[in-house]
Amino acid sequence: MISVADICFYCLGAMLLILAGLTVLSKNLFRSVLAFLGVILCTAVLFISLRAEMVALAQLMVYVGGILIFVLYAVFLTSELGGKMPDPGQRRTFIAVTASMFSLAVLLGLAWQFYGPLGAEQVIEPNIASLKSLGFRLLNPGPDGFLIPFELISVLLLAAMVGAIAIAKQSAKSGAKS
Amino acid sequence: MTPLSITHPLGDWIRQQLPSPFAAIANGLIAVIAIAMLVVVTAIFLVWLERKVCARFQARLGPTRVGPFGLLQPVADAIKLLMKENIRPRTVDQLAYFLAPLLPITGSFLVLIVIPFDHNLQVLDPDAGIVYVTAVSGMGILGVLIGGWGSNNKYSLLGSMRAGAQLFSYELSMVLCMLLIVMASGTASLRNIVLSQQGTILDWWIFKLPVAGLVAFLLFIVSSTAELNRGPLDLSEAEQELTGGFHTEYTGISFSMFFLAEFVNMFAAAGLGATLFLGGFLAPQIGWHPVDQLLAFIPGFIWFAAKAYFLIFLYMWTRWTFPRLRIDHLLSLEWKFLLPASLANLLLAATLVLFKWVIP
Amino acid sequence: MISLNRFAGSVSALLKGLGVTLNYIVHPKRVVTREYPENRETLTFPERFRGQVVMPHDENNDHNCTACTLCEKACPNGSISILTTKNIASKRVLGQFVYRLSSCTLCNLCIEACPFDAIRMGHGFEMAGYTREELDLILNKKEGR
Amino acid sequence: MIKADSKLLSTLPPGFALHDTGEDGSQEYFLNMGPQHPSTHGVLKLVVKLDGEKVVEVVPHLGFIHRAIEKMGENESFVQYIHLTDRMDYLSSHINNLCVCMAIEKAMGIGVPERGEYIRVMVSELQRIQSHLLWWGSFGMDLGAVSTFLYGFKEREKITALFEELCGARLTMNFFRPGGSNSDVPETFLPRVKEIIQDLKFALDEFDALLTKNPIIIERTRGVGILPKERAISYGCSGPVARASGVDLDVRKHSPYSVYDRFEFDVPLGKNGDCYDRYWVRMEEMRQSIRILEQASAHFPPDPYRSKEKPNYKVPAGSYFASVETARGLFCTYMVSENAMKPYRIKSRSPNFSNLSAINEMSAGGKIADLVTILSTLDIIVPDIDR
Repeated sequence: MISVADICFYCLGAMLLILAGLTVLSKNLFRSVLAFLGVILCTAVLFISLRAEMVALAQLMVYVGGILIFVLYAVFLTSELGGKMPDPGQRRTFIAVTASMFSLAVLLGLAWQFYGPLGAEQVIEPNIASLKSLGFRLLNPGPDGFLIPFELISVLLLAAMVGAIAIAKQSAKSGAKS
Repeated sequence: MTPLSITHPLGDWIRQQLPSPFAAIANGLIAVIAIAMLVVVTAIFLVWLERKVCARFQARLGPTRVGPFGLLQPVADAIKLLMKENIRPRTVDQLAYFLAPLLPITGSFLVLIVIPFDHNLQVLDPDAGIVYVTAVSGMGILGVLIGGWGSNNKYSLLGSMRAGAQLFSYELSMVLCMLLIVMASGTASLRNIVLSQQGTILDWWIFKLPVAGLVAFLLFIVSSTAELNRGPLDLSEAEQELTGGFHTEYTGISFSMFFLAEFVNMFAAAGLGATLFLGGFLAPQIGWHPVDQLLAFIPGFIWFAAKAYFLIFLYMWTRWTFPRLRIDHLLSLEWKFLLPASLANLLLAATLVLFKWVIP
Repeated sequence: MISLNRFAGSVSALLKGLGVTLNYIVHPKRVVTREYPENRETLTFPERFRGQVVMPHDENNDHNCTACTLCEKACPNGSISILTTKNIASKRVLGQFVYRLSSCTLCNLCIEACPFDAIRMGHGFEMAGYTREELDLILNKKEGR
Repeated sequence: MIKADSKLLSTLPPGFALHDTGEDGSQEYFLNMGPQHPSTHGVLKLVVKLDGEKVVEVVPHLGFIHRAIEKMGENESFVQYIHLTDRMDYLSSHINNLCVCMAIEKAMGIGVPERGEYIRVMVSELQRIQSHLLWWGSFGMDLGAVSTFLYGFKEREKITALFEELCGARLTMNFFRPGGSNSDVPETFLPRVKEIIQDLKFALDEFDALLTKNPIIIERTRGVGILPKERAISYGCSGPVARASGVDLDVRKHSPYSVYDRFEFDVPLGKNGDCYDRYWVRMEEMRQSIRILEQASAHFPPDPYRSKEKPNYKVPAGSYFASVETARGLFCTYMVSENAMKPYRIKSRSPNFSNLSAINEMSAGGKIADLVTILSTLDIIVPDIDR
């Protein structure tokens, strides 16, 4: 029997697919960013329905509050209002299709490995991604934890930031000269 | 996080009466309608309050004609705004132009869902309430950005660019201030944060952490003023420079959406400040029994409103006193002063919590 | 330490500013608003208030104008036209004192020019009209004698 | 980025065309500030070339309310011209009137009785204060502190009410006449002036607490819109704008008209010529005006207030010149008469045109918010520029 939750899930999935398609296929860069916003929101709702609220919130915070705004900035500063993007070449299309097929295969493989054949009943462990458990895992130096990768990534980000500032300063200097 | 549930006698009663999925839907609907009513009523009242308070600051009377004390003035304004022709300039990006006004109001609506108005008056109490608030408040920025760009007006574009830079940077120090409370109280759920402040007034986080609490409160007020886009930090509107900034091209109902969101956001931010620092819905207790009982007799939502409106008064007071900062000063204020200060304050608070140097 | 001093100075300056505005809100007596259409009855005007030009008439509905046209000449905007007529003694007298409020700048020059105090500045100030013709006034109630 | 509108470029007058946006892909674009903009104080249009928020170039467009007042003056009698000067710099209308009267007096050899001179000085100083009060209010509002606008107007209202009692009008006074003034001051004049002085002293302290010492104001005005002394002279700036740049130019002091030589007052001078100095100079000028008012009201001479009126104002042939210091600077009247009732040519030199001309130099390189600050501290009155 199909439950209310299932109907919701399928609707959400359909919406997600349509929006993802729009993100990729829209000729207007701004429209595709908006579609991307929809994708993020739908994914967040999916996470919530999987009882992974923390992940959903993190997704919203990072993508909507951060990345999407930067993408919007980039779009605003580079594209014309109502401007259309040129058609990608055949080579690019081919590469894109191959890459997405490959990643789909990887994802399906992973899903198969963890959950077996599609449609099998899985018991979702509640609060698998609660704030507390995530916090403990992030700050756990042991093999289960992510303290060392987390710190490594922080160092990488710091290096990237310093590098960005250095580049910006250099270009400002050369700009002043010219 | 429990799925949509009202922890209120009404919610329990509905759950008894109806089978479970319908009860959940009914409860959800009630919650949504209640929040929507709250949004509308608060916005209307705040518009009136702002006009009245600002008038008194400026040695004026403010609205007096429509209704007693001009209380119906915002209703008249709203009718006027709704009746107005919704002018759409020919060169705007239609989707962006129509979508933008909806986003900020959605954001403030979503924030109000987790604010604990009283012991049993909260739509949703996620574990990660603070994270939720920061996550959904990003919607407001998006609306401003999209609207400013979609209007195809240089003033709007300048305003939205300013807004992006400003809101993005001030979110950092605001989150750090909230993080301080999370650290001190050991929970990120807004309800539990309130409950962690039980006791006398000195148990409110503003006083409980010596110095650090007060500093965090002030930093929160400053950075939330910037987040709210209110004077003296209303750079993206900046009427005198940008003739209205991102909403230059908006009229009628779509303008009023931005307008409404601004006021509801102010209420939400003030409610958040009251929750985090001023004990939320808890009655102020001074440690002397008879008075305490009297104070505790007053329902929690009234205390909550009183605290929130105190903060709103602070917002209004600064808005109608100070001149506006310049955009580069605003950003250097954040990056050179507020952010280091809130980081240092976080460190101080961590030390205090670690050695338990809190007011008992 | 200098910067700390500066910081303290800035904060105290900001607080002083806040004090000024707070002073207004806690002293309702400082409100200066007067509500106009309601207080129309009690409105007082200084004696010299320059509203629209009027021509005082006595109890017999007579006025002092002799149609000397000094005011017409004194008016910088040509707002006054004196239309004369002849009375029974075939003397030139005032027929109509046409005053175009629409172009009048209320400069007081006509009143200064008048040697007979026939016109003066009234206290009327609600001068709006729907058409320009409404503002073409005839000040005298009857012809001169 | 939105590209510069090519139609906009074509509206620029020949010779004033801004450099086109570079073909090198630079990010510069044009912004039309005005004629309907909250901080241009009237129908002034500024065509601003911006690089992001940085101002590259500013070109003011004038003429939106040109009324050919000088040409109208050729068809009016000398006395009638006085009331036209009300409508140039409407915040200094008394002082403008005074200038025309002085030119006519010079031409016809009319003397002014002492009381008349004292009335002129006191009314001029009151006018200067009310103009500066309005400026103070709008300055605060331009910088975003809206309450100051109301405070400034609240104080100004007292002086305007006094003017209403004095001459019946609040803005377009038409009060001074050759040989004195239209009428004597009412009996209530002196007590009201004393009252106003008391109120103003209190208000100025409040203003200092609100804006003068406010760190936000200091940040936004110090070092912003610097006009060096020699540039101020070469642009022909006058009044507080020039004095803030250190140009010691005040007609009241250096070629005293009326009875200004009898009063003790200082001419405040700035050092840097930035917005803060212009702000400070105006605040200080209000205090100096209060000083003058105090001295004048202490020795207010008895009647008569006006010398005997001439039967007509037929000005002998020749050219005549008079200059006064209005709230915004040097106001001069130059008239050529052919022994007639009407001037052959009458010319008013008003301070705002010259003051505005310096705006490009002052604001280039600053932010768009600085442009607003600079425009506000220039304290322009657009009808005075266009005339």
